[in-house]
Amino acid sequence: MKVKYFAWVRERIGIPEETIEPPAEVRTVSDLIGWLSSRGEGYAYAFETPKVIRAAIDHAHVRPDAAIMGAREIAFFPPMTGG
Amino acid sequence: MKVKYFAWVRERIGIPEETIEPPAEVRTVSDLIGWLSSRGEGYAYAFETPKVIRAAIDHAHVRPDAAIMGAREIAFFPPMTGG
Amino acid sequence: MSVTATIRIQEADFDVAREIAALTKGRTDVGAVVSFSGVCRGDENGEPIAALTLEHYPGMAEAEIGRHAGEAAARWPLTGLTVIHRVGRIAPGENIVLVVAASQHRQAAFHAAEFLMDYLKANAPFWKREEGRKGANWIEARDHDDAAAARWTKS
Amino acid sequence: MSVTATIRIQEADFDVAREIAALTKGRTDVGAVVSFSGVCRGDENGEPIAALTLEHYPGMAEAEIGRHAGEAAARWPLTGLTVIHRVGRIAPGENIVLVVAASQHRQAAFHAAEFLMDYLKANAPFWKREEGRKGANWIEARDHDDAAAARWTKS
Repeated sequence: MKVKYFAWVRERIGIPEETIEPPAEVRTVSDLIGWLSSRGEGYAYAFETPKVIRAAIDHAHVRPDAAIMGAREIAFFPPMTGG
Repeated sequence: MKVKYFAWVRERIGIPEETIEPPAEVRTVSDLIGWLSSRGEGYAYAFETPKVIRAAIDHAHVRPDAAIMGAREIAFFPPMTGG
Repeated sequence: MSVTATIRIQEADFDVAREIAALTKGRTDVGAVVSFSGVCRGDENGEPIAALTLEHYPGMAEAEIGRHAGEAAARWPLTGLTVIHRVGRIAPGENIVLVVAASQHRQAAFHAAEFLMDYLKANAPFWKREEGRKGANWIEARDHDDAAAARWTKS
Repeated sequence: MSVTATIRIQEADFDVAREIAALTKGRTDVGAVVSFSGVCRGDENGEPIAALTLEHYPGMAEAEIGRHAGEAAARWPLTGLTVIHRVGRIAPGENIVLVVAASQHRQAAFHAAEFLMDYLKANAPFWKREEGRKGANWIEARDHDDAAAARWTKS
């Protein structure tokens, strides 16, 4: 699946998007944050306070307990500040 | 004192304004409506339903029981429909 | 109240963009601008109309709008406020009234503009006459305009 | 929902007057038009800023605004609705966002515009970075924006 990062999550990880293949036991958005955090310093820094991280699956906001199975695109970003 | 009429109050009375000298016992806006109504058919028609008539003394909305003493200009008109 | 409201009653049309620009141009303290334009519709209670004619009470109209503008400026932190009300004959599709409220914050701008429109509808001395198929008729006031104005009263 | 919302995300500035005209020109069924312009202020939390840079999530931003526009059109009787959000570098005094809501009735236009702005602030995937004296910083979300959006939730 494709993962995208925005704003300071993108800056901390250092890349805007990548394709990942997490193991089968990574079932939810929250699991995925934990798994990504273990991939390196930038990831750990980006996800150091998981409760402020917002996530979207296929362009729709989701909660941390949302299942990721079947997702084509998952995005992580800080709280939004548009408008 | 000067009296002004607007919208259908003006049309029914037939003039936009006039100067009047009501007797001393005409103390309130309500009294004045009664006194004016007795001045002719047009006045009686304009004020036939006193509760829908709005009044202003010197450019400020007033209630029927407002005293008219000292007023320079009293206006009578229907409920407003601007905006 | 540090803001000076611009209030105009005129026969001529107005230009929304120019009025917005007048409250924002050359400034960097304005974060939100809300404009309300009231437009003449081609029907009234389902009946087609050819035009409206707006009558007003000169002197009182300016005073009444000025009082409400002052109250809006006292209740919300505004950086600018403009109210323009047209009078005379107005055809369907033409502008009738404009309120522009500017502020640092969006909610102040929204609330001030809505408050002013509610008060104008219920309290400003203007009267609309419609030219319809059956001749000219004065438009009747609607109770819900009084109710809309009353909801801003502090209890 | 009979109204089709116009939604644009663009680097270029917008013209409020042109967007209002697009919802009213040649029509006689529109009685009220509310526009909200969000403008870049020259300070953020009391500190001067040189500019903002707006990042967005292409695809999701359009989808999210479209969902909210559809909800507004379902909740209020609108005759037209336009949302434009700029991205890229924006200097103080420049426009950031525009919402225009048109309706037969003023309260529908006011409510729809305010609802959309509240939802955009809290839910649309845009992020602002400020260029200040101490370098570039991402602006933090404010809790009261979430609260403003939440008040529209039907209970």
